[in-house]
Amino acid sequence: MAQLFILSSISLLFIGLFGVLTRKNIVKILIALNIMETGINLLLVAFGYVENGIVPILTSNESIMNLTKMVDPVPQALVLTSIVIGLGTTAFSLALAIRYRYNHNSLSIRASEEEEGVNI
Amino acid sequence: MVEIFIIPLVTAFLLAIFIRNKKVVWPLFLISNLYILLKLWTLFGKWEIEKTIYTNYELFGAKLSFTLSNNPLGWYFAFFSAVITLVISVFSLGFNQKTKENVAPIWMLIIFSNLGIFFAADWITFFMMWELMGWTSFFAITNGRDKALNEAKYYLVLSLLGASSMLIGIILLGALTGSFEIFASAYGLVQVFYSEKALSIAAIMLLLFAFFIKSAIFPFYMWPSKVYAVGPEDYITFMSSVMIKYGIYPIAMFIVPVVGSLDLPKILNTANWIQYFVGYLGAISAVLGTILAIFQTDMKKLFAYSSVANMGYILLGFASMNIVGFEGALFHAVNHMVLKAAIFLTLAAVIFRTGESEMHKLGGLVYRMPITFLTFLLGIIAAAGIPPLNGFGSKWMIIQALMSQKMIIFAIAMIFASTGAFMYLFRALASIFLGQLPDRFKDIKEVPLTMLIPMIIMMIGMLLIGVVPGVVMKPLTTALRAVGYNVNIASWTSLEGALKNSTIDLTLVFLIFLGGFVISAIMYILGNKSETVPQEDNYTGGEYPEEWGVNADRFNYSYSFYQPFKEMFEPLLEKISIDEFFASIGRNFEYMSATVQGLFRRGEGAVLLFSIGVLLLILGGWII
Amino acid sequence: MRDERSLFINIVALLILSVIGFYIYKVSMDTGKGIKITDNITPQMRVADRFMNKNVIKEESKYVWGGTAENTSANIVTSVVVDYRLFDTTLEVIVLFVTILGFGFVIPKDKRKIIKPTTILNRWAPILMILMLMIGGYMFVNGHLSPGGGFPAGAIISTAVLIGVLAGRKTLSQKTLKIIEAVAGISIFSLGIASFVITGNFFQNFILNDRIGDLFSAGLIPIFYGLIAFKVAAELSNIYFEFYEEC
Amino acid sequence: MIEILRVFLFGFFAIFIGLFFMGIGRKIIARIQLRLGPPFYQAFLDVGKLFSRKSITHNFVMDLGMVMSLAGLVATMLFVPIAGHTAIKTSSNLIVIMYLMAIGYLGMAMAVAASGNPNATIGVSRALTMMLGYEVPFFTVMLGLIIINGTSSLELIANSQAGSILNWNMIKFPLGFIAAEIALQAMMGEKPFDAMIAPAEIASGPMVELSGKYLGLAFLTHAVSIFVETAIIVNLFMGGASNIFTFVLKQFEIYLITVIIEAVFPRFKIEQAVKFLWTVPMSIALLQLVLIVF
Amino acid sequence: MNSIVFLIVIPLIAAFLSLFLGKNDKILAYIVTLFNIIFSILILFSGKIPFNVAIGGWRAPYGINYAVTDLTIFFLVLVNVAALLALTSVREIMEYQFYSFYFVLLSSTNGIVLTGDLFNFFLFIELSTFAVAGLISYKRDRLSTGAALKYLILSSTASIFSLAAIGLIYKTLGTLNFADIANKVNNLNEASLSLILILYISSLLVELKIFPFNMWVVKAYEASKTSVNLFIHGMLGTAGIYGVLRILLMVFSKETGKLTLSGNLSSILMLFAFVTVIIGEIGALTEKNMKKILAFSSMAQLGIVLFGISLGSFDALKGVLYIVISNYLAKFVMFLTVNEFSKVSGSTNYLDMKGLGRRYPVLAISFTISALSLMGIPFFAGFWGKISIIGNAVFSGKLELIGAVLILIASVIEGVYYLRISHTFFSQGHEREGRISRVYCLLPMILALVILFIGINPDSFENIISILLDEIKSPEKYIKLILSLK
Repeated sequence: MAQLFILSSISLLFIGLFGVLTRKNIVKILIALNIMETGINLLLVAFGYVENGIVPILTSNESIMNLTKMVDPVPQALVLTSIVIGLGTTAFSLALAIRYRYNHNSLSIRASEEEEGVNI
Repeated sequence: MVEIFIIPLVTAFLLAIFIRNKKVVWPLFLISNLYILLKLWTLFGKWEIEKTIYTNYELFGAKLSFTLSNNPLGWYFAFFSAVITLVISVFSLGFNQKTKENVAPIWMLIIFSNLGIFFAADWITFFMMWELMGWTSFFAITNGRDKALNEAKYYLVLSLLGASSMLIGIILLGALTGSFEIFASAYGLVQVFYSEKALSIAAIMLLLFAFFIKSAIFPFYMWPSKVYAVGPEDYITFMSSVMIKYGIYPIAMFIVPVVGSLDLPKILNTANWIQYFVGYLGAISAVLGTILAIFQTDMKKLFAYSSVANMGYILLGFASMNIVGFEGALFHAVNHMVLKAAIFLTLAAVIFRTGESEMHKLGGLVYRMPITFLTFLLGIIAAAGIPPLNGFGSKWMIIQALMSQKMIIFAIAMIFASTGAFMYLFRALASIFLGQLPDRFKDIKEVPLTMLIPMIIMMIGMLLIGVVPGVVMKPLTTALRAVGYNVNIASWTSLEGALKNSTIDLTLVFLIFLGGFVISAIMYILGNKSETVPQEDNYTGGEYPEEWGVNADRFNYSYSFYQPFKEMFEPLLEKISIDEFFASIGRNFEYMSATVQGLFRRGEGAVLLFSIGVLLLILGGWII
Repeated sequence: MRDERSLFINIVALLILSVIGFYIYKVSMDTGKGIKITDNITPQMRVADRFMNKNVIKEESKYVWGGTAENTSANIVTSVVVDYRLFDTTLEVIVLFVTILGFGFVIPKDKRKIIKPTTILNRWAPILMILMLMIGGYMFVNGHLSPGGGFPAGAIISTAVLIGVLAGRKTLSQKTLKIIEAVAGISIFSLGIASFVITGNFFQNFILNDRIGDLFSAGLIPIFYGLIAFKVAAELSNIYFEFYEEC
Repeated sequence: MIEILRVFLFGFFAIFIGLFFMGIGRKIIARIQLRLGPPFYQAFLDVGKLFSRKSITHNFVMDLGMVMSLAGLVATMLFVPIAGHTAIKTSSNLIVIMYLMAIGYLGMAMAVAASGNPNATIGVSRALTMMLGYEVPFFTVMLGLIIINGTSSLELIANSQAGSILNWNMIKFPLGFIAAEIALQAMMGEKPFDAMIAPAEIASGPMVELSGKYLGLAFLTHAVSIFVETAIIVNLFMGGASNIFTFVLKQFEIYLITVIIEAVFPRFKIEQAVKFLWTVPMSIALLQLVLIVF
Repeated sequence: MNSIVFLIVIPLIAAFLSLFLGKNDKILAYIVTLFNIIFSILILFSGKIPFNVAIGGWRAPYGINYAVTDLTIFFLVLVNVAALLALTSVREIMEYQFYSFYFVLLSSTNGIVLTGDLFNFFLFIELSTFAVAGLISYKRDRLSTGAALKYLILSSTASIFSLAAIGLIYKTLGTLNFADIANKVNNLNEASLSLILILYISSLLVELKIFPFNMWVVKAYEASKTSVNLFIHGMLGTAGIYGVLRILLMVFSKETGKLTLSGNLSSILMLFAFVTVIIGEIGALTEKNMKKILAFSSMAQLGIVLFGISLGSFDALKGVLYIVISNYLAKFVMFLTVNEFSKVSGSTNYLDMKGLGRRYPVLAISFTISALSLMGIPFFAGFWGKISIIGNAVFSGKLELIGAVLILIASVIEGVYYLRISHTFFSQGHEREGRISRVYCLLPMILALVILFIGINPDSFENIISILLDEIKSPEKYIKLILSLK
């Protein structure tokens, strides 16, 4: 199971990275970034996964006996944080993108360079 | 010892504060220089004086310390440079009445580094002073004027490159010999030379590179012509006479003893390859400097190339690795100081009065500025190395040494250069002072007294050293003896050659010349009286054809003075255009700069480059 | 591929990705000594073991259901988030604060067209809002016992506010939101300072001797979660109001 | 006191011999060109005439320069050993001689440049260029002799050739002699190398503005220079001489060669001249030098 | 000493308060910054260094800990002083967001220096990223929006990389604590460690402005206000250098205190370093905009820093610290000077600043002194760094030698463009309207004098550096300090 998680998360990461690398539209880049973030979150959770594990929540006396079956709680805590960071990044970047659209009348990342006359 | 370093610093600070007040600045500058000279006078013979500052700063496991010591050779250079500086500072008093900018504080810093270079006992101190001199010169050359910027930049680049190479050289030296002290590292280098041959040679070459840059030796011969053409004239005088010797001093101090004590295989039984390397560069500088000087139209550029040629002579003297050549080179260093200072002072005086430095626009100034003319005349006679004046003795010694070492090509180069020197020197004389006086300079006067006095002093100096070489040779031999060379001077007036029966008595030469002069004067007096007529009377029939648009100003015939000669050398010079090479480097850098700026202006590509960085890291980590 | 540059970039990107992929494959196939990234490492070999056994301070201590432990939250993830690594969580709140602040700062304030809400939405909005607020409240109150906690709770509460905004019911002013946000934020740190004053350690849980599994257990954790929930809710609502303001 | 007397004696002797040579030279050229030619004492007459005439000057530099030019050559002359004698006991150093000679040319150039005449300036510029041309091969020849003898004293070099004619450097180093002879031709400003005077082209170049005693001084300078240059060659290659008559005879032989060449050759352009001097005599001299040193 | 947390908490509380104070934010900013400076100096002189603080009482590998060692306190003081110095360049009235971002940046840079936990470190870096992005976009014009967006996208990508590295470290070593990682890193597989390091270093290098990772730098500097430039340079830059020193030399190092990366990773780092130096200097060569010039130049200086670090010798590290302090002081002087001059001349093009040096010689001379220090000219602080780094590079190997030569060439280029600017200041210019108050000339002058003082008397700084080097030389002390705390 864990391999599957890791493989899928790595593929998500690669898809996201490819998007970030090749897209010109800022919104598409941000979407790609979000895909990457999803991938990394999945990856972190997969790192803490235990085969046939249970949730790390104590519900009764038995669950204290089953501590070894529980999945690792720390990656989940990290993921909780990284989700929020992802949210923040997305929100801020989108606001910047809106401002960018407002300033340049375009969402292409080449918009800024075209008016400065960069040619390389 | 310490006060001659503190005084310039304090003065520089004071000068910077009073920079706007010319009435304070230049006298203060003069007084400070006078003090330094007097102090240096008292230091003669006290070779044991030393001052060390210890630090906790560790380099290669040893704590650094900075030592200044009154070493004899350094004293020799420092003293004569102080004399010249004093004379120039008297000149500056009058010269700077009109100028807007003020170079004095920076100049004082350079004087500080000047003393530091000559008195440094370890490489780190030497390097610090060397670098100080580099960047301060930049500001002194530009002196706040935009037209001087490009030339000053050129100088700065060379100077920083030299300092960089010197830094690596010093580090190599320190690591090889375990000491940064100049003498200790020289001994150490001789010890380790055979076991660490490649590194030792690299260290010597790197140091030489720096010294050659400062002394405008062949591949770097361009900067004097560029810099002297634009710098403030009084400062340029200092630069051309004193600062260009900075490369000479360490060569005499370090390279010559080290190479001299090495037992390297000789080529054709004459000299080892380092000698030939140094000598060829010197010979090329001498010849190339001469040829280029012949073609200049700007008088400051002309004498800049003349300096290059003279540096070539000095280097040839070192290359001979012969005690006479060595002495001759050191003697020539001081001679060149004196005569170049004299010449540049007259040029400064001319520019002061006319504001013109293109020679073909001048002419006939002898009728308005006779003392300046006389100084210039003596200066060029000295520069040409003609006997009764001071350039001769040292040149003669160098040629003697080269001949005794059978370095035939160098000797021929030297003769070529000094014969060529007649060409350019006479050209300068004829174009600036002789010929016709242009109409617009009809009303100019001789320069004021403050500027005349230094010139007269320089005249006396040149004649004195020329007739009584002991004035310089005595201190030089004393200094060299103190360092450990077995040299002596027979009398105040004679010079010892390297060949058999070749002692010459310069006073006698002077007297013989005087005899010849008397004979000649008798013949002159015997002749009938002569009548003075205006110049134009003879060949123009007394009038200018105005309707052809020709007037006295347009009648000056010294623009392409050596046109046939130039045509002979043009193809050769085009082929070895070092200037073009440097310029193309500069253009390439500018192109690269635009590319990099474009890269950073782009909107996209940031993440791409990031990924490429990751890729490189991966590839780096992969190749285990 | 509209232009050559894009084609080039695509090829380069593919190249980079394939090299990275191959590198990861190679590393995972590595047979060298030491711990490898593919090794099967259980939580017991990590610091998480102590978190799950709740014996970070005293190694031998054992705990039982309904008893007390050094950290009495039944949800171990919550105990990691809000107790063991509480500082991370507060920083995360600050991240949200900064980004929302930046959001409000850079977004251009131009006029937008208002679409009048339908009657259905207008009517049903309060009911939905109350339901959502209840769910949100439940989530952060039970954050130490069951999945959930401050962040989801805040998100849900802010959704309630969003519905209010959509329905044209301006329930809160932006100023109020700001105050809530700041007060919640400051309170988190005030609690930290209080614990510093009381116990000498920053962010130390100074309410002890609770029983595991109780609603009122886990000391400061529910309080922190509540504050976080309010703060997150206020911040997220701020985004909606950024748009709403311009109507 | 006796030294001063010797100086005067030597000086005037040189002037006399030089003028004498000049006169004979003109006669010989005339004969070669199938003319009658002036009498051999014509040079003395010319000088006398010039000094007695009123002359024109433009300024003091001209006066100074002309005096300096004669002074320089006379001073040079005083260093050259004549049949083993010098005016004053010195080491008669070759390099001192070469450099002292330059002061004469410098004085002359200064004087004529001060006149402001373009022709004179062109002449001077050519003269200086020519100087660069001949000094280099001449010095190369000298260098060989200096190195083989280990001294730069002209006297010692002359003494080392004492004895039979086979000891003469002329015989021992024929290539060097040829090179020096060609350089001498240029040094004297004789025919193939007289671009600086070129009467038809630049109106006698440097001499164009000279008149009266100035021209007379120039004549004397030329005379002394002929004397000095031939004397140097005699000392270098023909072993000096034991008495003064033989010495002058040897000098005359050298001068004769020069004059004969002068009589039959046309004129080089200045750059041709320099190129020629730097190729033919220079390579001969270098070859000689290589043979000597290695 | 648990109160060390206040260095982070007080600015954060101030960030919340700044929402309401309006124009009084400036006073609050000064109060908080002064508090941070005084507090860090008090800690410096408390005599309790080194010590370790466990947040919430959870001991080291389990909770989050803040460790205060000599290295930490040195950078702590640098960061906080930088904050104060940068604040002095804020003259006009700013919107409250500016101050909120500033407070967050202050707290996060303090946190970067203090923290002993990898994930906490990551969070602080993220926090500073957002704060800086906000500050860059403060002008909200075309340029600044693009710059902020570029920076944000780049650093988000980098943060994903570093998060992956953190995940891998947790998966393999089971811990996030610096000391614990340093303790266990020798157990790690070679290949796995290099994967982790590649992922982590690439994100660190973004903050360190190393070449292929630094596309954000120039635009960000150009687009933002001078005070923001100073924040980025003095606070974020300094903290970033600390991070690199700590993580590369003391956490992921297999040998004591040396940069021992597997394979040719350190060679590649060195390659990056000197390519950065060259790129930075060449980029600045023909540039006219002062801010861009300074951006390129600080890039190059950080390249030298990385070069020194990657040499793996303590002598070179000493040089690095000299370079750090010289760059730190010099860039302040330069930015402040440019700030004043650009206000008078009305543009940041240095050609428009002609002749200002004659009217305000103190500023222009200070600028020149800093430029010379950056070039590594003797008598200025940078020289001691340069000679140490070059001296160690010459004998380390071929690549190092090439790097040393390139760095020297780069410093020549630096000399050309900096002294050209200085010359422009001193050349003849026309009269202008604006005036600069003498008070504003004071700060650059003092900083320039400090540069001069260190340059002339390296002893003054050498003692501090030897203490710092001692700490870097023995990371086991750090490990012991943190892990043995109950």
